[in-house]
Amino acid sequence: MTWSRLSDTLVGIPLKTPVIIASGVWPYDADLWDKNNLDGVGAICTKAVSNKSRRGNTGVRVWETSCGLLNSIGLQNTGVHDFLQNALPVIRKGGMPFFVNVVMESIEETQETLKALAEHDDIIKGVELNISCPNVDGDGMAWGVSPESTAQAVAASRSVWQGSLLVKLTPQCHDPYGVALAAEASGADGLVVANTWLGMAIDINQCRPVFNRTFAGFSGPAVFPLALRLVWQVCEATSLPVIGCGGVSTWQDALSMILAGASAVELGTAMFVHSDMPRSICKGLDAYLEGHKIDHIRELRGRAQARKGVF
Amino acid sequence: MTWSRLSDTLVGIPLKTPVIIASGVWPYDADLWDKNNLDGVGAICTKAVSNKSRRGNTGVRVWETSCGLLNSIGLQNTGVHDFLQNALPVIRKGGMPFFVNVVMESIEETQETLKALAEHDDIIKGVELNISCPNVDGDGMAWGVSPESTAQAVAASRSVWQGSLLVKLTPQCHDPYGVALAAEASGADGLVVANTWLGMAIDINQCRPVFNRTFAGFSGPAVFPLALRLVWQVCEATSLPVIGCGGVSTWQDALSMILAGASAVELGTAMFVHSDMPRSICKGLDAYLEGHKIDHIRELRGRAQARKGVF
Amino acid sequence: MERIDHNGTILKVRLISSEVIEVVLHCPAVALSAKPGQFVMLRLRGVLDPLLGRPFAIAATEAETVTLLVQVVGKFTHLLKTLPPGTKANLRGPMGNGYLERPSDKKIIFVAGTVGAAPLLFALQSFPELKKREFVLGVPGKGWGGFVSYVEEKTQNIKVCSDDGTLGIKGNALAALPETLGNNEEIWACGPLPMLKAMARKYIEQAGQVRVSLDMKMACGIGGCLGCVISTDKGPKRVCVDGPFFMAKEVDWNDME
Amino acid sequence: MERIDHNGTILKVRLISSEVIEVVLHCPAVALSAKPGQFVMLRLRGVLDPLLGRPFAIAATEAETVTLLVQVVGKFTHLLKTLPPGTKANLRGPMGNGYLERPSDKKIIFVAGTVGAAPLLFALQSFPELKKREFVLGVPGKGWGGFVSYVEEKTQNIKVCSDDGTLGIKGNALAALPETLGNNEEIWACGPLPMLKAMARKYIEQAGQVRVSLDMKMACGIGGCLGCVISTDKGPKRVCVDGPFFMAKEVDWNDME
Ligand SMILES: Cc1cc2nc3c(=O)[nH]c(=O)nc-3n(C[C@H](O)[C@H](O)[C@H](O)COP(=O)(O)OP(=O)(O)OC[C@H]3O[C@@H](n4cnc5c(N)ncnc54)[C@H](O)[C@@H]3O)c2cc1C
Ligand SMILES: Cc1cc2nc3c(=O)[nH]c(=O)nc-3n(C[C@H](O)[C@H](O)[C@H](O)COP(=O)(O)OP(=O)(O)OC[C@H]3O[C@@H](n4cnc5c(N)ncnc54)[C@H](O)[C@@H]3O)c2cc1C
Ligand SMILES: Cc1cc2nc3c(=O)[nH]c(=O)nc-3n(C[C@H](O)[C@H](O)[C@H](O)COP(=O)(O)O)c2cc1C
Ligand SMILES: Cc1cc2nc3c(=O)[nH]c(=O)nc-3n(C[C@H](O)[C@H](O)[C@H](O)COP(=O)(O)O)c2cc1C
Ligand code: FES
Ligand code: FES
Repeated sequence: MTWSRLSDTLVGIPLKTPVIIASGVWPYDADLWDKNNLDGVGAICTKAVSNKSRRGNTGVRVWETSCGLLNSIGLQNTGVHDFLQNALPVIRKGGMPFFVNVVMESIEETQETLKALAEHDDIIKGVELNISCPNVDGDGMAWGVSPESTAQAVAASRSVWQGSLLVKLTPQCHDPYGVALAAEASGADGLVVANTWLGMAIDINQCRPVFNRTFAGFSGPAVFPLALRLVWQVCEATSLPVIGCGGVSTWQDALSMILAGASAVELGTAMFVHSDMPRSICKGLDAYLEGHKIDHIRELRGRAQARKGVF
Repeated sequence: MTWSRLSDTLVGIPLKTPVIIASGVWPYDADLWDKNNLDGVGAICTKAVSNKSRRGNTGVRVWETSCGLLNSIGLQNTGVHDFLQNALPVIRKGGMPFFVNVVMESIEETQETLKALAEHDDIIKGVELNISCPNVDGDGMAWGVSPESTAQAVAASRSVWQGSLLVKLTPQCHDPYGVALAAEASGADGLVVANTWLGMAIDINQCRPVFNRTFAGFSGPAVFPLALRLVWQVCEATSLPVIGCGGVSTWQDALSMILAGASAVELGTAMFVHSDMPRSICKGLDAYLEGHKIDHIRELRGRAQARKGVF
Repeated sequence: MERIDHNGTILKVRLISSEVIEVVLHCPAVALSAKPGQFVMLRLRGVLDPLLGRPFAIAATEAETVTLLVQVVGKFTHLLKTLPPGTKANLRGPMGNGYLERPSDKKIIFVAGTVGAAPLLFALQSFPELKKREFVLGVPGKGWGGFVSYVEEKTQNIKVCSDDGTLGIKGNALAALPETLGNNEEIWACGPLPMLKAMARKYIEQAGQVRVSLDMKMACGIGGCLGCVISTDKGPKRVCVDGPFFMAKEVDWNDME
Repeated sequence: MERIDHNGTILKVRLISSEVIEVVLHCPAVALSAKPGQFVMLRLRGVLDPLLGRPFAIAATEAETVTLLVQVVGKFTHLLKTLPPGTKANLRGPMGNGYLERPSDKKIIFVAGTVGAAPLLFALQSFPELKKREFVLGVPGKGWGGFVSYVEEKTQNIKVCSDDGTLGIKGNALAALPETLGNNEEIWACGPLPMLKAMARKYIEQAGQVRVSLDMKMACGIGGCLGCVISTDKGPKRVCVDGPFFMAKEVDWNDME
């Protein structure tokens, strides 16, 4: 379908729909990147790419909770050079708009990764910088927890990457307003709000945490009300385009994100529930626009903010 | 039933089971407080009690999400004097152990409330201090967000209330370790971890937030992995008894909380799902103990911490 | 607890109009004690999504069964429509103290907005000796033909109004009501809030003769959560335990959005 | 997407042992293309709890139906046990490239730990010309009598072992296996990890003749989440797309907890 009411340009990249597949959920199979098979999908974020290959975490990696999913994959990937050699050709052939999800490691490593990607900037138009990772040179906290380290990470990336730059925030920040402003001031073109929430599970038979690293990233429909609140807060702070991410799994969720101020949404866990979720969401959005005689989804962006209550 | 493997003393109060009904979910009907009808329930927390009566919030007050519930009741209650006159006799007659949930208002108001309760300390043995409410004399943030204001609230309450004092934390604190230590140092006998999480919902037909106050408190099974993580963190910080609260709705959830270090659990939203939830949970816990030949639930407390991984 | 939650089983889910299903459940505990005007909170067992029971008026009972008339509007009701017989359910209830009591020799004018007919049909079933009565049913239009036939089958002699005039009189249910009520007349009404509000306005002088069932979001159904509170002349009231039927006179209509 | 998710309907749920159900689903898309060793991720439609599909080996197919053998262990399987025919489901699959291929003229020794029999029964159904074979089934004990009969009915001539000796030979499935494998023999095994590990140890010299199906927690089933990754001699592999059957030789058993 053409989805004319839904197509728009996001951080300079034209997207057929505002529904993006989030990082870490979509494999590099040729047929899964073929744009002819992806009706409803606006773009895809790749699995995390780091400078060198990473083995990921040992032990249990995924655990379902009520309407939610805990994961502790640990950024397993084969590194940027293998990505360029093996994944990029598949991606390119598929013809979908995409963002390369880049792990914020040390500043040098990240810059190396981005420089390697920049050599292919005829194909790679956008990067999604994942700042939920620990700043090992600093205090070991995630880059995205404070405005200061966020600014540092984004500025360092911006200096070597000229293409579109999405910055993916962590919900474990204490000051979403400050972090959003810091990312904006340091050169982000858009913000993804947000990565996973900090949760855990316990194995009642072994009497120990399910995950070897104790805590794990929490996603899925369960977190939607939290993610929507965070999107609302960030949209109050910034005028950058915001991509809502966290628990979106119905068209009503996607619309709520847009009414809160988002320009698009990412779907992670929902892709595990049903692979046709993007199309169902687009259908629902389109029918809503048609029913309310609204020409384009962009007219709804942030509309709920205009009538907001007082906290 | 007698639940001999589950009964224990919590902050000086003997409880038949470690399953407590959380504040704000149980009405004052005589039959619902009659201990003969409450097999499996260890104690009940009352609805919030403030100094003067409060009307609560206008507009929509409850909204269901995937496995979760948003609420914006606004502490509606008839004030401490009406509580003492009308609710207390019903509670007393029922014969259940209970905690009076006290709203942390201004220091003076809170102290007045506690003094009024203290006049009935032959009946009222325990108070649960809810520090998720805004400190209107301070910066308007919730008392529980920082260690400093937590210390202030707890110390002020402790000075006028000699009975058992539970302090109910807010998950919106940035430093759970610091807050827990502050409450401990200021005289708390136990910590309830925690109150609701900050979420929101949007009414897609009216294009506005569902709640007049925009944000609302998020509870139910959806939040369990977050609450368990917070309980784990607090139990690492403090040696006070901790009551796990947030999304508990199966015996496996309750056991996970206990393995993480909790001495008991509170059930809020789960009581809306099924009124026999406390008994089902006790049955599950008891069968687990029997199956593993463990004499008393207290032997499992914190057992998962002992084998914890590295974050 | 026995007085609150009961096991039930879906026996039948039948489409009676494009948007309305009749649901018959096996649940003796509720069937035996239900009074007209009362409702149940219906939930599936074994899943936590949908999480909480949804309130539905009891539309009829037989020895061991309870019948509901459900409009398909959202998450739970869409799911309910697809469920086969044998599906396990939890029924919380019967709930509500503001039920409909056997009227002495009054004439009752029943006013139903779409599925608001449910509790009124139960009242008719429960008070068969009720001779003096009228029944007005408002629906949006033709799509509701199957529902109109259903109600007609249960209780002869109904006046039908439709917003677009494609069924019965054109206009909302109020169009079919007298200007003023006789001294010995009462209205029992259930339907969407705008209809009830309009009616309260129309009979403002006689609001002590008008009973309305209010539809508020509910989480617990037992008076615990204070989610369903309305303002009345006697202070805040919980629709789940103090209602769902209230005298129009009691209700602070300005406070109902 | 068509190759991933398919609508299905539960046709039958039948208890065959105290803890095992046979589930028959209508799902032509899966039934037509399934190969032995492949599996589906089964989920209910209309609810988000349970959230994700659960992996189950395909135990049999007919023209339009798929049969699963499900041990009732947790949240989803307890729910599944109570579902009536007509319940709507989503089947993701058939999944897995490490399926079982038609053996040339080898003798196959099937080794099943409880419901691990499922994919092996499907292999027997799919390769009816398979003459040289043995089938060893290990179960905990008497409670599994119904399941043993079920397997016996599908494939004559099975050797049964039980941990407590109450059914067949006392001991686990390994007790019934030869010390070494003949050159023309292969083992196809599916069961709990300890059984597979023990077998890999027993035939460490002949691990190139042993195929095992691995059971890892899965979120996506399509190779996207990297939740089901194991270590092999060729680096990390995803059980969902590279398995679920692997040569025992490939697997890094020390890394499997
Ligand atoms: C006492 C009482 C008796 C009742 N009796 C009956 C009865 O007999 N028959 C009957 O059919 N109904 C009855 N109702 C109403 C019934 O309870 C609701 O229709 C039902 O709860 C809907 O559940 P759901 O999960 O299908 O809809 P939900 O998904 O809960 O949605 C409820 C409504 O909100 C809308 N909605 C959902 N999400 C959003 C959003 N993000 N923004 C804006 N709108 C949204 C839906 O479209 C729908 O109209 C009664 C209610 C009460 C209080
Ligand atoms: C490729 C593949 C094929 C399979 N084929 C089959 C098959 O044919 N038949 C079959 O029966 N199974 C099969 N399985 C296993 C099956 O997928 C699982 O049994 C199923 O997912 C269980 O789902 P559940 O929701 O019932 O259990 P869950 O609730 O997900 O629990 C799973 C297990 O963990 C335990 N558990 C749950 N919570 C906790 C906790 N907090 N602490 C400790 N333990 C906990 C449960 O008791 C249970 O044993 C297969 C698995 C794979 C990977
Ligand atoms: C299995 C899994 C792997 C993920 N891997 C990544 C990753 O590599 N990089 C990243 O930025 N986010 C990763 N995420 C986070 C998702 O992209 C998304 O931000 C998060 O899951 C919240 O969205 P959801 O609720 O729609 O899943 C991963 C999530 C899951 C569930
Ligand atoms: C409707 C509702 C009302 C509540 N009222 C109060 C209250 O008055 N005081 C309080 O401390 N917590 C209140 N809470 C919070 C609960 O006591 C509990 O901390 C929270 O809901 C998390 O637990 P749960 O997930 O088991 O519901 C309320 C929760 C709900 C859902
Ligand atoms: S629904 Fe909870 S008080 Fe009425
Ligand atoms: S289950 Fe997701 S990669 Fe295998």
